[in-house]
Amino acid sequence: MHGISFDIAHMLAGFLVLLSFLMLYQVRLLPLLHVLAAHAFVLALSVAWQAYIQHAPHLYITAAIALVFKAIIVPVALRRMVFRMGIHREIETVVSIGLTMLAGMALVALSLEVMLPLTAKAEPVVREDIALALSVVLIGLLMMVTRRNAVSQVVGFMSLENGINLAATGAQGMPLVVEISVAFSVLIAFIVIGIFLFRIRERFDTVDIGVLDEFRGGQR
Amino acid sequence: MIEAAAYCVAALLALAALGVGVARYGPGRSTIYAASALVCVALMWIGIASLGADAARMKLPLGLPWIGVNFRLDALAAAFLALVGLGGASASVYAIGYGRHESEPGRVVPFVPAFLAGMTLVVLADDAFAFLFAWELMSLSSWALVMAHHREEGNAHAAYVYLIMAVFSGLTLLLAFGLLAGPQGSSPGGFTFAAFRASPLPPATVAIVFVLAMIGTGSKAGLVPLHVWLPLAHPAAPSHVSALMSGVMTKVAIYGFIRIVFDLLGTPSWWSAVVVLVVGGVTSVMGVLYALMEHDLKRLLAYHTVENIGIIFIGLGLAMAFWANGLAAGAALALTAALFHVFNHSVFKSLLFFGSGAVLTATGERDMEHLGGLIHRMPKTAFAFLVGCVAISALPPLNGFVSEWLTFQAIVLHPDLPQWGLKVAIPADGALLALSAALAAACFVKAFGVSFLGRPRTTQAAQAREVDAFSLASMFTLAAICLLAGVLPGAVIDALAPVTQALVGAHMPTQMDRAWLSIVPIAEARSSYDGLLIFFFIAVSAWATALAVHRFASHRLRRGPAWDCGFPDPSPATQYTAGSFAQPIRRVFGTVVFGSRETVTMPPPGDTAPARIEKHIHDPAWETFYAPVAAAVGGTADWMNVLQFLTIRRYLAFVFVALIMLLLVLALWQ
Amino acid sequence: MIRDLLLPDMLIEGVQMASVLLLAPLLTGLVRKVKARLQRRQGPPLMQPYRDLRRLLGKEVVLADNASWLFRVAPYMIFAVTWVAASLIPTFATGLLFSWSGDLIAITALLGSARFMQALAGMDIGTSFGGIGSSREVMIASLAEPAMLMIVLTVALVAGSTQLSTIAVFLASPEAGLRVSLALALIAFIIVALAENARIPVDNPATHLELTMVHEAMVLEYSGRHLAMIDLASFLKLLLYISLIGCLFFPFGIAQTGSGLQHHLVALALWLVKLTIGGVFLGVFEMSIAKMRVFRVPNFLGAAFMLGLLGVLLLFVSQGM
Amino acid sequence: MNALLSALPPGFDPLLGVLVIPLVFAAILAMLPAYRISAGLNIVASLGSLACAISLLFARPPPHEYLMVDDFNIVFILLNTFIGFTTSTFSASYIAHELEIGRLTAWHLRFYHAMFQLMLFGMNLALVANNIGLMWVAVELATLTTVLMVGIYRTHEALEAAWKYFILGSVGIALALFGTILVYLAARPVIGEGMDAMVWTTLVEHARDFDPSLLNIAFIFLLLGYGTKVGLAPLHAWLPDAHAEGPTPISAVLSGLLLNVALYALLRFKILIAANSSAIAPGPLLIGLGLLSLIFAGFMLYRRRDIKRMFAYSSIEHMGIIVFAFGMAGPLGNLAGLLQMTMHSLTKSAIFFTVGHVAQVKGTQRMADMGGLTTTHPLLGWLLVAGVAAIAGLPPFGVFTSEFLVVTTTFAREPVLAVLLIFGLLLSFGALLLRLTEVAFGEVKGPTGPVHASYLPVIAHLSLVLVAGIWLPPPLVAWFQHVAALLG
Repeated sequence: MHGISFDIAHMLAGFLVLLSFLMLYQVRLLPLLHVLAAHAFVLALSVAWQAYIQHAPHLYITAAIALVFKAIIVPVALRRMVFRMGIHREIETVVSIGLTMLAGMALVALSLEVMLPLTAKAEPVVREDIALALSVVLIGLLMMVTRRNAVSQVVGFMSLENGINLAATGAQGMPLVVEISVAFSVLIAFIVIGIFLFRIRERFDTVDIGVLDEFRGGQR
Repeated sequence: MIEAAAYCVAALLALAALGVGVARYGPGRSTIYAASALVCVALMWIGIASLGADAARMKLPLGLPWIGVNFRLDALAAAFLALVGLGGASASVYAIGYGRHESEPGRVVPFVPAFLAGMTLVVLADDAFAFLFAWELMSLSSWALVMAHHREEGNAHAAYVYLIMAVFSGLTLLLAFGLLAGPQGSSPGGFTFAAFRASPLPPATVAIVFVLAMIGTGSKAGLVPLHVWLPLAHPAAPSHVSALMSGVMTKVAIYGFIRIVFDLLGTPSWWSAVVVLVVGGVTSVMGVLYALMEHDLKRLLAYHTVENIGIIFIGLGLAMAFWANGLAAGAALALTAALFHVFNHSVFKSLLFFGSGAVLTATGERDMEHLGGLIHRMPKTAFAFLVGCVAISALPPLNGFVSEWLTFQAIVLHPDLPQWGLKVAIPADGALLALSAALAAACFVKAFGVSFLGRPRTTQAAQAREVDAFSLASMFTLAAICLLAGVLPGAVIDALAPVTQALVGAHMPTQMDRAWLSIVPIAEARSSYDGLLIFFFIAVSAWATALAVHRFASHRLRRGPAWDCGFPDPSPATQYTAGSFAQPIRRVFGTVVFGSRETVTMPPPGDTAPARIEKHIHDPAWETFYAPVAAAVGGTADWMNVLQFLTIRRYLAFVFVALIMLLLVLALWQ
Repeated sequence: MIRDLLLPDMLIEGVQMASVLLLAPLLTGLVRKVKARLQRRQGPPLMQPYRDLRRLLGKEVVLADNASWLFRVAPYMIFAVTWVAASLIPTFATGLLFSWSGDLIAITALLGSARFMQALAGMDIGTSFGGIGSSREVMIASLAEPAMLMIVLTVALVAGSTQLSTIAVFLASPEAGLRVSLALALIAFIIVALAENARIPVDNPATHLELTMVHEAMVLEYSGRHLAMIDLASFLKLLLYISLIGCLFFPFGIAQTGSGLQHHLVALALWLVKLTIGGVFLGVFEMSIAKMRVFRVPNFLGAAFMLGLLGVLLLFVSQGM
Repeated sequence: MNALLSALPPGFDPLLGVLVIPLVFAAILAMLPAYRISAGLNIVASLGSLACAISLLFARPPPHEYLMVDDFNIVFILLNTFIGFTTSTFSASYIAHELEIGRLTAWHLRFYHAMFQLMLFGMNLALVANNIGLMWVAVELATLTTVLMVGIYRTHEALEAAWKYFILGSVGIALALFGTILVYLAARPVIGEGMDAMVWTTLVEHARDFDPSLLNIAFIFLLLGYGTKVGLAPLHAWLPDAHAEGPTPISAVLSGLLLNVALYALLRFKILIAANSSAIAPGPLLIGLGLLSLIFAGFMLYRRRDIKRMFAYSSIEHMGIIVFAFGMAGPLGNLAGLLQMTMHSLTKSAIFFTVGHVAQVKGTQRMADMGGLTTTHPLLGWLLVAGVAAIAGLPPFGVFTSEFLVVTTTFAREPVLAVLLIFGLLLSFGALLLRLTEVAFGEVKGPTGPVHASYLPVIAHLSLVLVAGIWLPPPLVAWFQHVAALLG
């Protein structure tokens, strides 16, 4: 189990990080959704590759879920939402793009630094894989923190989930339990998000959380 | 004996529980109070009977299993047990009558026995857990009592400050006990006082424990600047509770101090004596100066409690100073003086609070500016109150003088001490003690003169009625004790001998077998005092003179209007008020200590409007220590309150930053 | 200390108690006479105070309508307490029969009791002048008493006792010597004595201006026998203080326990001389100084307080730390 | 008791009972339209779970791949089912009133009851899970159901609170999952691939051989992930709002149970990390977060105007103390933490029960509109006073005992930390007392109508806390001490 197969896995994981950076770079919603789709697609590829090299056919299901659900359904749904609400023209970041990118770099550096002292017991594969997955997770979180619009926050959250998926599938022989739970939870998470977005839209005519905050009131 | 005391506590707790049910009914209330009076008498008797006996122990399988609840009745505990019993009994008897006028009996009756039980338990406790449990129970139940008249303005604030300070003291003591217990706390018997005594501590630890004990018990006892709750809480509580809080609870706090510093920590270092002396001296003078600025009768009394606590701490500091230098006789003398004053203050302060309660019942007023002339309407209360005033002013032949005299005798012994710090601190304390005694006399001239003498300033005062027999009985009993302890101080000193013997390993010479019942602290040539003879001489010569004058000179008497230099004014408003009475002293001391100012607004010439004088007083303790803390907490709370109203994104940012920080910590740690 | 009740002891005690009582008005008369002569007046005769007392005792009492029992009891109490205090002082002989029943601190406190009663009595009628008097009296006392106790402390530390007899014996003995502390204490004591006896510059016993009164304002409402008792008490108090000065600072010639009758007689004579000198000094002093404003009195007494404290602290310097 | 157990049908497993009963009843309740019956059934189901939990004390099944019961989690299970039961009885009277005033509809109630049981199921599952994956799933299930319950009133504030809870919770979920995966990765080289590497009992056996660096990172993620659920500052943001805007029984459950469940998960992993000597010491991290929560909550308490939100902050404070105690570790520290947790759960849920009724009487949660409660509603008012006294750590209540242990053991070892600790305690006490004074005493404010309260749960909880303050049964303490030893 060495050589080219792992190189390909790494390449895919690295690509995922790259796409995460691309997400950070995108300031408009629609391209962001495209990148999200690409992100999920690469994840699906990666999972499928893992399924292949680990001879773990159940991972194909995960790959399929990633492909169908995350790469197609969700981006499409979000795209519709964006159009319906007429917010496809703009997306404001809180922190400037340059700074965000810099922060992203720092996060990648941090995750590598944290993973470096892994002892020889753990395979180097794991070390690098997890470092990349950690980067994706952290960048996803950064995305959530630096964007004000709910749609882009959802995007951030999903890229975070993708990172976790990457880690989970990279872990050899991780029992099915986790796989299903990941998919399951993402599903539920998304459904509930949907419910909430719906309700919130119904009441507030927007999904901008900033507007939500106006209802804080002073009575606490 | 100790079992009996435990049963008494159980009985008090049962009375508290019963009180919840019967507080609504007048006879029920009286029964509860009467029963608690009986239990307290039993406690007093137990205390007195076990003064000379060996320490008795008892362990109940309650609390934490590896500690249990340990009780111990040694001489010190017995002395304070007697004190709690005496205070509790007098307050309970007083309350039988006073409680009839209670507007919120349901908020008072159940808590009084609980409060008494709490105080008894503190005295009996022999492990840190039981001690603190009882300590906080005492605070909590008295808090409820302070809160009883919660709708009156200021009471809620008073109760608030009170409980905060009480919990502060509890937590400070918690730290002290934590240090005393060390890491062996989980071993069986880890938190018992016996274990504390057995394990010697390094000097630095002892120093910290001492400071913590000083703060912890001092804030309960009312050391300046930790005294702020006293003048707030005492007026707010019903008067019998004020008496208990002031007369007994502050003494229980002093018990805590003695227990920790004298018993658990062992021989002190001389600098700790200096600390106690300085704090005690400052407290005594500050307390009385505060009192002089007051015209609320109960607040005035509360400030005098602060003063007397200071005097007691001076005595304790002296005892520590002598003990630290191995002068057991001096230590015994000073400790006896302190304990004697504890007893005295308990008695006369209860008496005075009862008196102020009687005035409150009769007139509905605590403000002295609205009183006056009560000696005519309430002669018995006035007499009892006068006895209390003379006693607290440390005037012979009553008891207050004896304990301050003993303290002075200890001060005179101080050249035997080698340390320069003590040589300077003790005479200075002597000066402060003298100053506070003189000021106290001035203050009680004011208190008695303005409230009871002169002409009534309001109709309430003019229509006051003498209070009921129970209240009077309680007051007169205490007044009698004031006199008895004043003329027979030897009995009290001898009773305290086992306590000092147990704590500092020496006791004052036996006094009661001396001829003429005089007291001699060290040696005849040095000093002696005979309250009985002095009292006898004064009484006989006054009586004989009066008799002789009436018999041989003249006994004719004519009533007429007051002369007043020919300008008698019918309005009682022209009398001296409490504010005007204290004005000279306010000018002498107040401008420095309280930054007091007076502004006089005169009407323009020709205008008949009255001129107005306004006085402004700052409370240095509050403004130096408490206001900044309150402002800091409030400011920080305001500043942090923004965190309640952030956007979800910002909250996520917190999570994110926390994650990054922890990862950075990890990276650095590796 | 407590011997068998011996006749000589009882006799000495009796002489002491009677003599202080009998001599007190004379001393005041002397002071008044000295002052009058210095003012180039004839002045009242030396015996005038006795006549005044007799006259007052014979008169009926006019009591204000709202006077309470306290007002009537106070004069006797004040007198009795002062007399007891005076009889505890070894004026001419130490080891009086009952001198051990109260030491210097107790004497100070007894005088405090007298003042307490007097200040209360001043407030009883509810007039403004009574209030003024009481208020100022306690203000003065609140400084004078601590100063007095500092003096007591100084003396007690020197003599190793607070018992007057012991102190007098010690200070009369050659080992006492001359000390700076004692000199400071003496100055402080004189200041305190002036204040306590309502003398110029603190108070003016002869004033008729109500607003400047302290002691007199308190007793304004008294008349007849009550006033007589109060006057007698203040005479006694003056004697007491002068005797104290004699006993503490000039104890030479004082008769010791067990010494013979003629020694006692000599001591008695010496005491009379001391009293006379004290009275003359007082008269001269009062004539040579003006009364202070009330609010300068605290500084005056504060000085006494500080001198007393300084005396105590200097003791350690002289004894070595 | 054994006789009773033998009377049960053979093959009945109380461990399964704890799980199956809530699950089955959740399904039944979801279908039942009649709210009175369903409220009753809710109680019955909770009682059933409680009975099963109690029987677990006597007959404990051996651990297997998915489920297990040991000395440690049985404490939590008992507490959980007990408070679940009392809350369900409180809920019956509370919900009736909500229905009366039209705040909830019958449909809502169906949903509510079903969710209630589902939530209990989730929490019980999290507690008995022997598999870190399963535990994670269960915690998430419990979270999601509570999210739905918090939003049930559908007011702006409720939705906002639910949304906040949901977003922050989801992030927490994700972080915890990442941590769980890392634990698996650390375990795999030692234990081998597959399910075994996620089974708790196996993991803890081999923990000392795991790669410490992986464990470190895993612990940080788990700490933040589950710490979000515990409500530690600065991860707490969801907690006050979720408590304040949801129905009061849910607030009680959140404070009394859900926080404990998350804490339980955290402690499990703490044991794991502690077993590996070269991994980072979890103590300082816990102590730091605990103190931060305590002091932070102390300051936040001062400016609260909503009574439920205030007690939510008090929960943050207490979670801070508990985590601090576990961070101090040692026999006394852990014992104190366990005691504090138990006492806090009982007391805080009792407080929420009373607060729920108070809010119903006054028709508001604003404390400024309440006042003089002890005058108008003596029993309710004094129960609130007792509850606050208990939560503030005053005797004769049990929190005093645990705080006694925490402070003394800390001061003996780390004096500076103890000073910070008592600073925090005093700070939060000051704030709580200030508001209590305002609400329970003083002039009467707001409506004074009669209250149809179910006092029984409140009294039951407070009596337990009271008894614990006076007397802790030696077997209980021995058991807690044993658990404390397990915690290291």
